[in-house]
Amino acid sequence: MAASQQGILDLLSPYPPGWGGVLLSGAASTLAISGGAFLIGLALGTGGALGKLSGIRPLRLLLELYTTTIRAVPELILIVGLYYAGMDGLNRIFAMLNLPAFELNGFAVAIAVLGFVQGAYMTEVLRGAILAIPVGQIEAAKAFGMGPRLRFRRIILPALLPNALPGLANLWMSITKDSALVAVVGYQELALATRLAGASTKHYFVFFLASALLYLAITLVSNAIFKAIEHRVRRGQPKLA
Amino acid sequence: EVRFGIMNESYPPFFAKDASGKWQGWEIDMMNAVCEQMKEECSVVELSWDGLIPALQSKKFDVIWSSMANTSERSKVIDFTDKYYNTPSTLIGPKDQKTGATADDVKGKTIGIQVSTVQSEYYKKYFANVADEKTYQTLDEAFQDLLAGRIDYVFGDSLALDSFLKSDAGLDCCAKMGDVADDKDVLGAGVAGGLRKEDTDLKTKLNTAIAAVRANGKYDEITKKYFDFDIYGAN
Amino acid sequence: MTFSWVSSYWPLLLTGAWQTLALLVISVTFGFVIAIGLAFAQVSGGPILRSLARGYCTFFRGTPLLIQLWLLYYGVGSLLPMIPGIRQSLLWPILREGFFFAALSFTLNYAAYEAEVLRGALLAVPKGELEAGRAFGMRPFTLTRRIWLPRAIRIALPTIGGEIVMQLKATPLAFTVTVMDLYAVATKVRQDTLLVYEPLIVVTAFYLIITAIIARAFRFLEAQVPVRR
Amino acid sequence: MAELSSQALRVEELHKSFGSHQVLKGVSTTANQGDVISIIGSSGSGKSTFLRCINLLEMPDRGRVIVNGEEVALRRSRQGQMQPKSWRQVERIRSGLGMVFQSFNLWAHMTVLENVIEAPVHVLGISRREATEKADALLAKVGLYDKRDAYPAFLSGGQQQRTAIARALCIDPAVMLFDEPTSALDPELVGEVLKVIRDLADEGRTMLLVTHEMRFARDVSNHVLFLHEGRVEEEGPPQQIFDAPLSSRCREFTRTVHS
Amino acid sequence: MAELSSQALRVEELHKSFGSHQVLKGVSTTANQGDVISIIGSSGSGKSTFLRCINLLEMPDRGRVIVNGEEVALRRSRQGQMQPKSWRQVERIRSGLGMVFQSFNLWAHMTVLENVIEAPVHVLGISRREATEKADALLAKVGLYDKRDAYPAFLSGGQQQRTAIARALCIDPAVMLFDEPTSALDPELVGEVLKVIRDLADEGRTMLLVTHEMRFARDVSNHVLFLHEGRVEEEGPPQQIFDAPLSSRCREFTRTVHS
Ligand SMILES: Nc1ncnc2c1ncn2[C@@H]1O[C@H](COP(=O)(O)OP(=O)(O)OP(=O)(O)O)[C@@H](O)[C@H]1O
Ligand SMILES: Nc1ncnc2c1ncn2[C@@H]1O[C@H](COP(=O)(O)OP(=O)(O)OP(=O)(O)O)[C@@H](O)[C@H]1O
Ligand SMILES: [Mg+2]
Ligand SMILES: [Mg+2]
Repeated sequence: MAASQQGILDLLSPYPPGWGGVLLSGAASTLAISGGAFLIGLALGTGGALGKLSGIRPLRLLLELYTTTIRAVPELILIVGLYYAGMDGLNRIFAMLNLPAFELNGFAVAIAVLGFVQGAYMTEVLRGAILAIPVGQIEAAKAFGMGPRLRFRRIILPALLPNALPGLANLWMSITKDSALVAVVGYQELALATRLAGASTKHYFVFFLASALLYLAITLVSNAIFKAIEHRVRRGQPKLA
Repeated sequence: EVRFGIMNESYPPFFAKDASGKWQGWEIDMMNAVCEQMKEECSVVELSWDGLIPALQSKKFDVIWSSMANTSERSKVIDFTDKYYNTPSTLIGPKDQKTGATADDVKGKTIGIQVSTVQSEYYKKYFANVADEKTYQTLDEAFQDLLAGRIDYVFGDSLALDSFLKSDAGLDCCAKMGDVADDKDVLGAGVAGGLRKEDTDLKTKLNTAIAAVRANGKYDEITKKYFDFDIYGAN
Repeated sequence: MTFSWVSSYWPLLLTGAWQTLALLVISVTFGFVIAIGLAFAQVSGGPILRSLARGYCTFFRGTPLLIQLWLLYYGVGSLLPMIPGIRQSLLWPILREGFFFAALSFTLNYAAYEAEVLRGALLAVPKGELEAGRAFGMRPFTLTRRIWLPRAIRIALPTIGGEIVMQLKATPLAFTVTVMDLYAVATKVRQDTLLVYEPLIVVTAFYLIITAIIARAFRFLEAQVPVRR
Repeated sequence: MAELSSQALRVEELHKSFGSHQVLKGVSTTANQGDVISIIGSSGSGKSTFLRCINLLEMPDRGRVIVNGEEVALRRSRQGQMQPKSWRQVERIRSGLGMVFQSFNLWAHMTVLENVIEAPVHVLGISRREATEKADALLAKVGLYDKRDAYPAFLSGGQQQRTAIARALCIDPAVMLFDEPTSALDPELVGEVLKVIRDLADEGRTMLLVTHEMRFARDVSNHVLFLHEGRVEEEGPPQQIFDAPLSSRCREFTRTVHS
Repeated sequence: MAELSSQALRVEELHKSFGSHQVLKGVSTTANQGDVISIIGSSGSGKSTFLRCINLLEMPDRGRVIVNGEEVALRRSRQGQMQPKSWRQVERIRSGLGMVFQSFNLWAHMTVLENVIEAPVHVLGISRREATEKADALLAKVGLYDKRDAYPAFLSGGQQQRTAIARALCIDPAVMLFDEPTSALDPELVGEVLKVIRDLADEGRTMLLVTHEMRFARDVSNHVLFLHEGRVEEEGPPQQIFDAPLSSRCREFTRTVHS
């Protein structure tokens, strides 16, 4: 028993040949990718939600197309398509125009694509959250001469957050797991690191458990953050039950 | 310079990444030998399996060197070098099961097979009418199900199955049921390097190098490090 | 673009599409029911119920679905045969299939995500409307069925639509437990033929249709009660 | 009623605080069948809280509530808060109390008609047909028949308030709790509501009515309660309260009616 | 104002429909500086809609709105709906119009004080210190100083309404739009609000006031508009409207005041 515990410790040691370091740096890139994609998604989603609610018909149809298609297309095909085929195509056009070929960072492309997808989901989450704000509060803001930006910052945002946070938290949770997709452009995050370690050592169980714990740690920390934000934005709300 | 594309997941003993990020294994040694022979600088690009073909086609690297078998379907899309190894296909199953690897033996049973391997083609041709297939992403998963009794056989590459049979779990439960009868059409072409169709120069260069490595004894030397038998297979 | 492979793979594609749909419908339906319980446990349950529900959501949202699936299939599932007589029982044909485990773990996972959405929506229902229900003598169950839940679901509709689409996109994981869903079929075709895009395009088309149907259905549901803007 | 008591509602020594802020410091009242009791008092004096305590939307800290001779059984929880012994009893009693909220609290996901028939159908178990007939009659009475399929968000303030009144009337309650039921209504409609209340009183129903319109209180009620600083400062028939109040605070408050 | 016009607000021929329901069928009015105009009419007659059209919360279908000599520039979109030419202009004009909503519409995530200083600080750019001082004075005036840190959900109806009034006053608007600002207030507070409105009128501010309290309308205003079926059925000084109305409909409506 002691020997096998020793074995597990060795396996998880942060220094090679232990895999702890690999897992940790995998977790770090998972966080970096997810964070980037989440922020891009937030920006796109906010714009998308406001656009959909703006009542401008062409814009609304365009965004409808965005949310339907982008959510439907598998992320893999988006990343592979954009990074390889898209860039290939561009470079060919550049070559015809006698321009130098360019090289995009695959990592950046993957983050951008994941962010783009997150944006589509967030558009719907935020649209729902805005619709749940009592319309009178927005009218009051208009009546006092607040412009759209001020209105958004001071009234709509604080009022939509309580409604949107659970959906946003869900998206964050799933992006931390979807980030595994960056492997197709050659980057290694937590999920891939786990599989590598498992395949090399055949100690699948140990590593899956270890990475589940790492994911859980990420979750617990983000849960605490989301909860703190929610507590803050729900100030002024009476208890329901 | 020649850039080799390798799948970024481990497939020991052919290629595996250790915790410090270094690649090693039979196929890596073979790659180095071939490079030495060609007197070329070599580098490794690692990608997920999904990314290999598009990356090859958009020139992120030049050769797929990742235990990819040359099948007729695949060679419609990319070109292959001459094979550099090929191993028989084997059935394994629980010890108490009757040995044998013909269609009669597997009648009414369930066979676990890794997705898109030559064995899956073989199954289609010889076993599909008599036995059920379960498809796995990796053989390790198939072994788990064999242990759990959810399938009766695992059908795969003999090397990988051997190493399972030698493990603790494998020793307890299972045994080799036998190699299947060879069929060059589905099993024969062997593992080779994948190339863009237009890179014919590189193809000749690699083929020459592979032949030379085999001829000068380097091939056997590398093989001996990992296996106690020849893996080149029949000519 | 070559699609000649479709002629030899179409039976597989069909069963794949069927499996995908079955997984989606099962997990969303049952998951939603569980989610309602979980959400109410968090919003109006006692301290024990509340922390149980919260723990459930944290675990299932916090760990990758893949790992949950593996734990169920290779962990729990491989212990099953040790129960004496189970191999002879009528359930064995179901229990030995990956589909059962995939459907089960998808349901549990979806429930956790959906519960979180519903929790937020339940809290967004104006207090006065609940009080009105109570003042008219509604039992907690009636209040929930007639006022609280319908109101909350309406608030959450756009988000729920998104969660279902996400669930659709998660079905390919079932392949890791040998379920040949549509995506798995496409993967197989890709690896067989080394065609990069074409098989995925077929999947995409299918997903697009499903997503469009979901979006349509939700737009219809949303339009049932007009909102003033 | 079995015990033939004519006491429709009795409240004894009701106390209620929010945090350290004592809102009710022992309020009692008794309403016989057919009584219309108006509750007046300045804004923030606890009128709404008083009504809400009666049907236990707010849990009183102390005191007794007896509806139709049946006392609402309360007990003190371990944390020292009051709780009903049986929620079933509370629900049963509530279904005999019609309430019109100060802020209407219409159900936003239901049309006017659906709002009105909701409680009859789903609490009292009346058939949908019957409930709809009754609701239509009530809506016609308050002048909202043509708005029956509109959602509350698209109604004017007074239309919302009338919907709330119709909703409360549709359950045929023995006791009605009105929290400023005419605040958003024009004088003509106030007159209509006055008539409705008188009719109800003649039918033997009991009403508690919070209002700021002194003239209305005087016209409609046979008993007036003046709440001040958490206590009943003065009570009596409207003639007394409005024409010859005993307490100086009450005199000051009701003076405006004559100016 | 540069052009020294004494016309603070002019509305010409305002039309507004919701779907097929024509609510306003051409309503005009002119308010000079210091005018207090009361708008009366039955529930659902379009009083709130009229106020909301003035600051373009509802887009009128037809008509002109001129605030302090500046016309709100409107154009017709391709779909045939009216739109402001410049939202900037609309926002600027709105920030000079204080509005008290019929349903208060307080911002739920802000305390009473924060509600009141929100517009002064973030729209007018007044320093937070200064705004708070002013807000405190106003809150004290409406008797809410001790509730300044409470959130709206925990206020009584009248307290919410007073917060809404303080919020509107705090931006020192040239024109005030009050939608039933006293509906939830007790008679004493109504008297207070009356005083506030008179003071404001003396300062030269202009007020449009929707109310159901005829006595209040008579006491506070120098001009009364009676809205009926989408039109101004009768208008004039309060004496005329309440004591000698020309139209029979108006007579009927205001009769209750004397009963
Ligand atoms: N957003 C809307 N959509 C459709 N109809 C509306 C909308 N807002 C108001 N109405 C209708 O327009 C009419 C006038 O409404 P408005 O709110 O102006 O009435 P009001 O005179 O203020 O009445 P009250 O005294 O009851 O507040 C009403 O019949 C109302 O139902
Ligand atoms: N949920 C609550 N939490 C804290 N304080 C509250 C709560 N509800 C009411 N209050 C306070 O209790 C007091 C009485 O409120 P209540 O609503 O009973 O007044 P009211 O007499 O109905 O006044 P109004 O005539 O303005 O409606 C007020 O000061 C109010 O701020
Ligand atoms: Mg009140
Ligand atoms: Mg109105």
